[in-house]
Amino acid sequence: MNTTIATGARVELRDVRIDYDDGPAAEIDLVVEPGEVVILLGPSGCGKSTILRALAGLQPIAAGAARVDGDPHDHPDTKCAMVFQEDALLPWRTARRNVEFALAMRGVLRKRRRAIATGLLDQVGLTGFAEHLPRRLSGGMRQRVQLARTLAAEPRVLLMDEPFGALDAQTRLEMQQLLVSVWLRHRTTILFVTHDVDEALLLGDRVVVLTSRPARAARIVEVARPRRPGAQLEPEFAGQRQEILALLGHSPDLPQS
Amino acid sequence: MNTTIATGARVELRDVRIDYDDGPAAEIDLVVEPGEVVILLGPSGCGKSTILRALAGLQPIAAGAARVDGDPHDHPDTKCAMVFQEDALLPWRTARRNVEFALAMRGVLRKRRRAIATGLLDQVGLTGFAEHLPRRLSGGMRQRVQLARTLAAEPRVLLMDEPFGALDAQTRLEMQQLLVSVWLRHRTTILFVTHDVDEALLLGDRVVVLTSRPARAARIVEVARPRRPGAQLEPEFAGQRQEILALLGHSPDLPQS
Amino acid sequence: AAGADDGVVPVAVGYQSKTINTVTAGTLMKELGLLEKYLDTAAEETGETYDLTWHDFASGPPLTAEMIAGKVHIGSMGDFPLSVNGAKTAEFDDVKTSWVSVTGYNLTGSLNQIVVPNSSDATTLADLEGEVISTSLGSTAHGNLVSALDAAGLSPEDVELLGQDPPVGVTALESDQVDALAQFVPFPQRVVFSGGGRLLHDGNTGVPTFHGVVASDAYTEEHPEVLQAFLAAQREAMEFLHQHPLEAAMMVAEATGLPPEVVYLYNGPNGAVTFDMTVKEELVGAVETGLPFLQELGALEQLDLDDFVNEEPLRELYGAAYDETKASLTNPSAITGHDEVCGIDVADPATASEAWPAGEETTQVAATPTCLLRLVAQGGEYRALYVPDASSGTRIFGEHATWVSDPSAGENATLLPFGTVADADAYATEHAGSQVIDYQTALDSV
Amino acid sequence: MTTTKERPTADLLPAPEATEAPTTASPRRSPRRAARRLLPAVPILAALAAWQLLTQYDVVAWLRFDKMPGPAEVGTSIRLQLEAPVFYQHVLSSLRRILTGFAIAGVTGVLTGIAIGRSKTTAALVRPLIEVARPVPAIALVPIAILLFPTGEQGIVFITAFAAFFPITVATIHAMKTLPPVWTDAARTLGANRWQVLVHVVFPGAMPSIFSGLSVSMGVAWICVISAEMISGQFGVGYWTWMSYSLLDYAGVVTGMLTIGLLGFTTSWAIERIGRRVNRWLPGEGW
Amino acid sequence: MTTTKERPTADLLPAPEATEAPTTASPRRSPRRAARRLLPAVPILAALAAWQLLTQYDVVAWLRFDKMPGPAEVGTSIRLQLEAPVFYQHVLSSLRRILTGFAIAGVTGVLTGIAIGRSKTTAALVRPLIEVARPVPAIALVPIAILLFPTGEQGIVFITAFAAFFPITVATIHAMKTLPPVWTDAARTLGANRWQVLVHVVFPGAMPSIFSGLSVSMGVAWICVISAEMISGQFGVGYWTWMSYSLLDYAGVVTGMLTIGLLGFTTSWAIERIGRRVNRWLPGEGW
Ligand SMILES: Nc1ncnc2c1ncn2[C@@H]1O[C@H](COP(=O)(O)OP(=O)(O)OP(=O)(O)O)[C@@H](O)[C@H]1O
Ligand SMILES: Nc1ncnc2c1ncn2[C@@H]1O[C@H](COP(=O)(O)OP(=O)(O)OP(=O)(O)O)[C@@H](O)[C@H]1O
Ligand SMILES: [Mg+2]
Ligand SMILES: [Mg+2]
Repeated sequence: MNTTIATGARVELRDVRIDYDDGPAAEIDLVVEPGEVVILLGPSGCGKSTILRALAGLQPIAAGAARVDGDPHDHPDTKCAMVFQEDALLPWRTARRNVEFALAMRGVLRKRRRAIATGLLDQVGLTGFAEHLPRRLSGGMRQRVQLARTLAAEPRVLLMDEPFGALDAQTRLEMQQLLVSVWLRHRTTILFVTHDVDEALLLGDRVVVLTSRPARAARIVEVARPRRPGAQLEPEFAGQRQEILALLGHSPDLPQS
Repeated sequence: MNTTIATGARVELRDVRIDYDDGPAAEIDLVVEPGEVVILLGPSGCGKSTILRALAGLQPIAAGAARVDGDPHDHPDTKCAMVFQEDALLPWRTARRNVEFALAMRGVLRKRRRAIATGLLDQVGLTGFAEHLPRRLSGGMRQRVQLARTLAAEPRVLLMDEPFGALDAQTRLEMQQLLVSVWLRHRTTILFVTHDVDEALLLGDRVVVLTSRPARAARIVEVARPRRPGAQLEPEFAGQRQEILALLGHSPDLPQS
Repeated sequence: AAGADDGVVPVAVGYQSKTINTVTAGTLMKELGLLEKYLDTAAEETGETYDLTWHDFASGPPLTAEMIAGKVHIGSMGDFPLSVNGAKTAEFDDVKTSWVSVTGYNLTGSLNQIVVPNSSDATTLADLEGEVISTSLGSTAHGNLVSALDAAGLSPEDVELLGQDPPVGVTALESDQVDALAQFVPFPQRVVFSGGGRLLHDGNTGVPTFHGVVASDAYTEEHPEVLQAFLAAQREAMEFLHQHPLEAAMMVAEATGLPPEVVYLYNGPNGAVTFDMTVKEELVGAVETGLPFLQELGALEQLDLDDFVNEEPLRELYGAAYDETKASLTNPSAITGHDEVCGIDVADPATASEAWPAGEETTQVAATPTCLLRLVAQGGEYRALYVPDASSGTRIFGEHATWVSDPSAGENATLLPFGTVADADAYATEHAGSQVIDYQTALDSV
Repeated sequence: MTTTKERPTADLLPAPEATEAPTTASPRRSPRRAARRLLPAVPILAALAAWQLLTQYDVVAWLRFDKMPGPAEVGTSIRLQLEAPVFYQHVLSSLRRILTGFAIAGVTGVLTGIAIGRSKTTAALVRPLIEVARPVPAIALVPIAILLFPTGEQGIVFITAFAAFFPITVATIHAMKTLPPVWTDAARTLGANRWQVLVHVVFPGAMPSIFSGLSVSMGVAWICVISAEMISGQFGVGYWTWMSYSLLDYAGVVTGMLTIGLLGFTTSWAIERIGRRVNRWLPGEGW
Repeated sequence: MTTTKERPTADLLPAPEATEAPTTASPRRSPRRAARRLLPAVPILAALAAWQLLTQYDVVAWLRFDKMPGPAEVGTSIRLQLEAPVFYQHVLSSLRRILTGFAIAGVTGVLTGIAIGRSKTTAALVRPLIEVARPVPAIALVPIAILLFPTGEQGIVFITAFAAFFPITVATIHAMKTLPPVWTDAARTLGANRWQVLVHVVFPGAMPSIFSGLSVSMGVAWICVISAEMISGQFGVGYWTWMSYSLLDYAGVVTGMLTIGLLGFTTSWAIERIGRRVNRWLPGEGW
């Protein structure tokens, strides 16, 4: 268990290289300050998930060093929790029990777990689905259960791999707000992968735009703070948006999607 | 094999109701003309996937009738092919062999399959990944393999369940263009689930906005044609966008996400 | 069952290599190539080709099972399995068998014996009350055990019987899981010879026991020449065994892996087994005596003995000499020669003894066990000593016997060997001044 | 095959009827389902009839049915045994042995399988031993077991456990290999330690495979208990059957086999039942 | 346990070293790996040493090692047999039987398993028969096989196939249950008919389970070939071992067991090898 529960940790990636059989997948040098929200944006298959997995301690790094709060982080622990891109729910546990799993791992007393889990599921909009097995939930619902489960872990670093990818605009907005409120409360360090530039600008302190594989930081965009709804409409914001889109390879005359 | 390869079929859902153990998941009455592109938009867990599954013949319908070209469609066949929301690749086949599978099912001669499959993978931007097993591909790459595989089937009805959900803006745009070009060539009937209103307006002839579970058509929005890049910037388009967002529960002053 | 495609006649012979009193119809016949020889002769007459196969079995019942299935045509087994064979095959016309010859017999039943672990306290059968005894159910040994128990005033219910294959029983005995082992040839003496146990009962119940040969009627009717060849081969094997007992024992031991000393104990001259092919009245009587036991066991319902016994083929082989041979009950193979140590001829089979010096291809004879001990006391290595039990006459291992020193007995008979402690005790009680001693003491005392 | 449309609703729970919607679009399913209730009886009856006919007419067509006892004979034999109290004692002995041996094998097998599947060091250390011991037929151990164990009972239980151990171990190792890594990954990033991953992820995730192993293992355990009883001559159904064979009482042999079959069926059924309960989260059977 | 970091790169292919990056962040792995090469020898040597000591000092501590032959005795016995040509004939006979029986069981088992797993009608029809027949120990079939089959050879092969059939069937049924439905769903919407789904999706998807079944089944097949040889007295390693036992030649029994163990090891290894080849798409073993 963390001694300083849910206060963001400092994350350092020092000249990290991560390899697969067929060559390097990512080469990155990045420092994330405690409580900072960093967005990873990049083409499909560039290595975003790989970076998050390495940070979570799930993927060995070939060179360099990954540190969380100064300690090398080469195996998973409670410090960093991850929302996976895939369906990572335990299929034999209901939605509620999946969330309770994270609580149990954190050492929450058994009798308190149920209430917390139900509360979290309510927050992600799954009231009434607490007792459903994952296979009886839709794709978006499963994603939200995963979100609830990861929040339940109250980690110091949140690694989120396209957590809102399968959500409709409305639900996605609610989830974003939920995330922001969690962040406001705990100042968790967040590394967030998304393909949605608006989402990136809404949530991020910095947006790291990655090249295609191997992922390298093409550009790091600082986002004006404080983030708030409607900020996207401001001119500076629009400029950053165009900048990022351009970096991602959009010719300026193409529609924003 | 189809006799009239890849010409869109007429899809009818006549007062269809689809049930799960815990009650109805969708109640829908909809006719899709041959070659029409219909978008399903709706909150997470409302029943979109369920509707597509029923149309594919994978899900029994409790009431009403689902017809493709007038024939009841209660078991899967080549008429309707589906891009699944989940990872539906066969894990023991490489990307290329997954695509070849669809070709084989369509009766394409063995010697021609390889070239076609490689061509399709090139089109979805996976040049060089043809021999990768799915577990060595990123989430977005797997989605694209699925797209290539489904296109390889040359169905008369394309059922697409959030096919571009895990793609970055640039790749997504390319895939959209690919889809449009396929549609222009074959006039396939397309039912498309997405959470992206822009995508809906870009691709759809009609956008069916669904209520939350059980999914009912809250409103059907006709989209101005011909669809073309940049159309989103036109005023009529913006109006429809606002209309749909409102239907989906957005208060107008909220940011578009 | 006797299908003869393209002039090839299958000849399937079943035998029990471990059950060494069937050697003349099995191992020895096979090793000497006798059946092949006689079949070749027959082939010249009939023009048929004979395809001979040998099938080795651990006990009688599986052999009978194969005969019922029509896969074995001629087989040899102990008296109880033989009865069961006759009764069971009689239910099917195509595989019905007849009892055509005998391999060897023992008139007192001493082919079956009961051994106990060396550590056992039991001295008589009565001591086994309530104990666990391993035997092969439905075998001759089982029947023998029941008779012996009966003689000792016990019923089968007074002990706990475990039906185990002989080797399993031996292992169980060696690891103290059973208190006694009632088995047939050669297992009891094997245990004794290896020092794993001692004899409790030498099987003498007065009921004869034997091993016999059965042949499928349908088959022999179609191919009488095969049965004739078989019987001729058996007779030649028997004669070989009579004339060269030690060589025969070595041969059998070599082929089966049994210790030659044990084989020679049973199959040697004056051995427990009398090798004689004729179907003697006593043996038919023994079968009849055993029937109620088998019926009670549920092994058979009825056996028409008159129909079962078929002496015709043997008569054809022996000719006029058959009845004379049949009537004789003496062991054609006796220990003979001159006892150098005591300086007398070896004559009385009741005392004639034998020693097998290590590394020798011949044995040394002694007129009495006492003379034998004198011989041994002179020094030299011996593989085994064979002496007749002083009470029953059954041939036993001298070095594993219980000895009684009776100074009052004749000069060459002061030391008397007994298979069981009980018999030795009984003798000592009857003869005042005599003393029960072990082999080493006996040897030292001459 | 008309089951095509049922997959999504059919699950492993005992009452699939509950999933039937009141106004069903395919009313033809209900009579079918009634027929399906009776189906299991069909093959059993057919087998009985075939047996009766084959033995009655002493059919010899490559296979030879002429010496086989017919159902009537066996029926008499069964009736006889059902009245004999000693028969029940035999059955009880066998049951006691199988349950003990199976329980031992189950616990050790699952633990060994997990250890091998999860740790390369353990795998390197233990697998060779297991691979060498596995193919040694339990029956060949009878002599050794008799020598090794103080009582015959322990020997049989040992042999049973020995034989049942391997299918369970193999199935567990197999489960370890096929477990989606994302499950353990997720648990570990949530702070689960090795032990918790084992208990909460690996173990339940492996359950379907483990139960498949238990099911096979129960079959093997029966083979061994019976063989061991036959050979080592300890009271039990196997012993009883073997004695019938020694007496060439084929009707008795068949009775014994049927008894063993019934016992085995009951134990397998129990495992299947529990397995369904434990693994009811599985996508289902058939489509 | 230091294997934690290896999962993503370690796969089932024989040369895991190739995945090592040139500038590795964890240099301590290489010596460990060398040590791991030697690990498999450790338990075998330990077992040998224990055996030697236990028999040498005739230990009797609950288990009784006083009657057991020691390694030296067994070594002599093995040397003797290796020089006897007849021993190789025994081995060949057994091998021929096992391969035939196993092949028959493999084909029929997989087909039956698929049929049961995919069709409720077949399941209802066939499962009861299978469930009743499964627990009947193959060894109990020896008497019946003798009566039924024209030759003893066929009887043994039948018994072997009979016993090996069930683990394969059970594993295949299990695979059918755990197959992710989306695979078949996808294939079917691509126009695959039942047959094509079977060949292209169900069959390859079930392969990991099937191989786990084959592996167990090979063990069971050996048990049965050996038992059947022992009982029915047909030439073969089992017969040889049993004959040694009949002669109370315990060293011979152990030699026989070791031979059987080695044969079984080789066949299992072959299956494992092929299985790895076929299923190399699996996420891997351990983590
Ligand atoms: N196999 C099932 N059994 C029972 N209920 C199910 C099953 N699959 C889905 N459901 C329920 O049906 C409803 C609709 O699910 P569906 O997957 O169609 O949603 P969706 O509109 O595709 O959502 P999303 O956008 O999140 O993918 C959900 O409430 C879900 O819980
Ligand atoms: N287990 C693996 N073995 C080998 N290569 C892999 C493996 N996993 C991913 N890769 C490769 O590494 C690269 C980066 O993959 P990664 O999953 O990190 O991409 P991503 O940026 O998350 O993409 P997406 O946005 O599509 O999820 C891809 O080219 C992929 O093919
Ligand atoms: Mg990714
Ligand atoms: Mg969906």
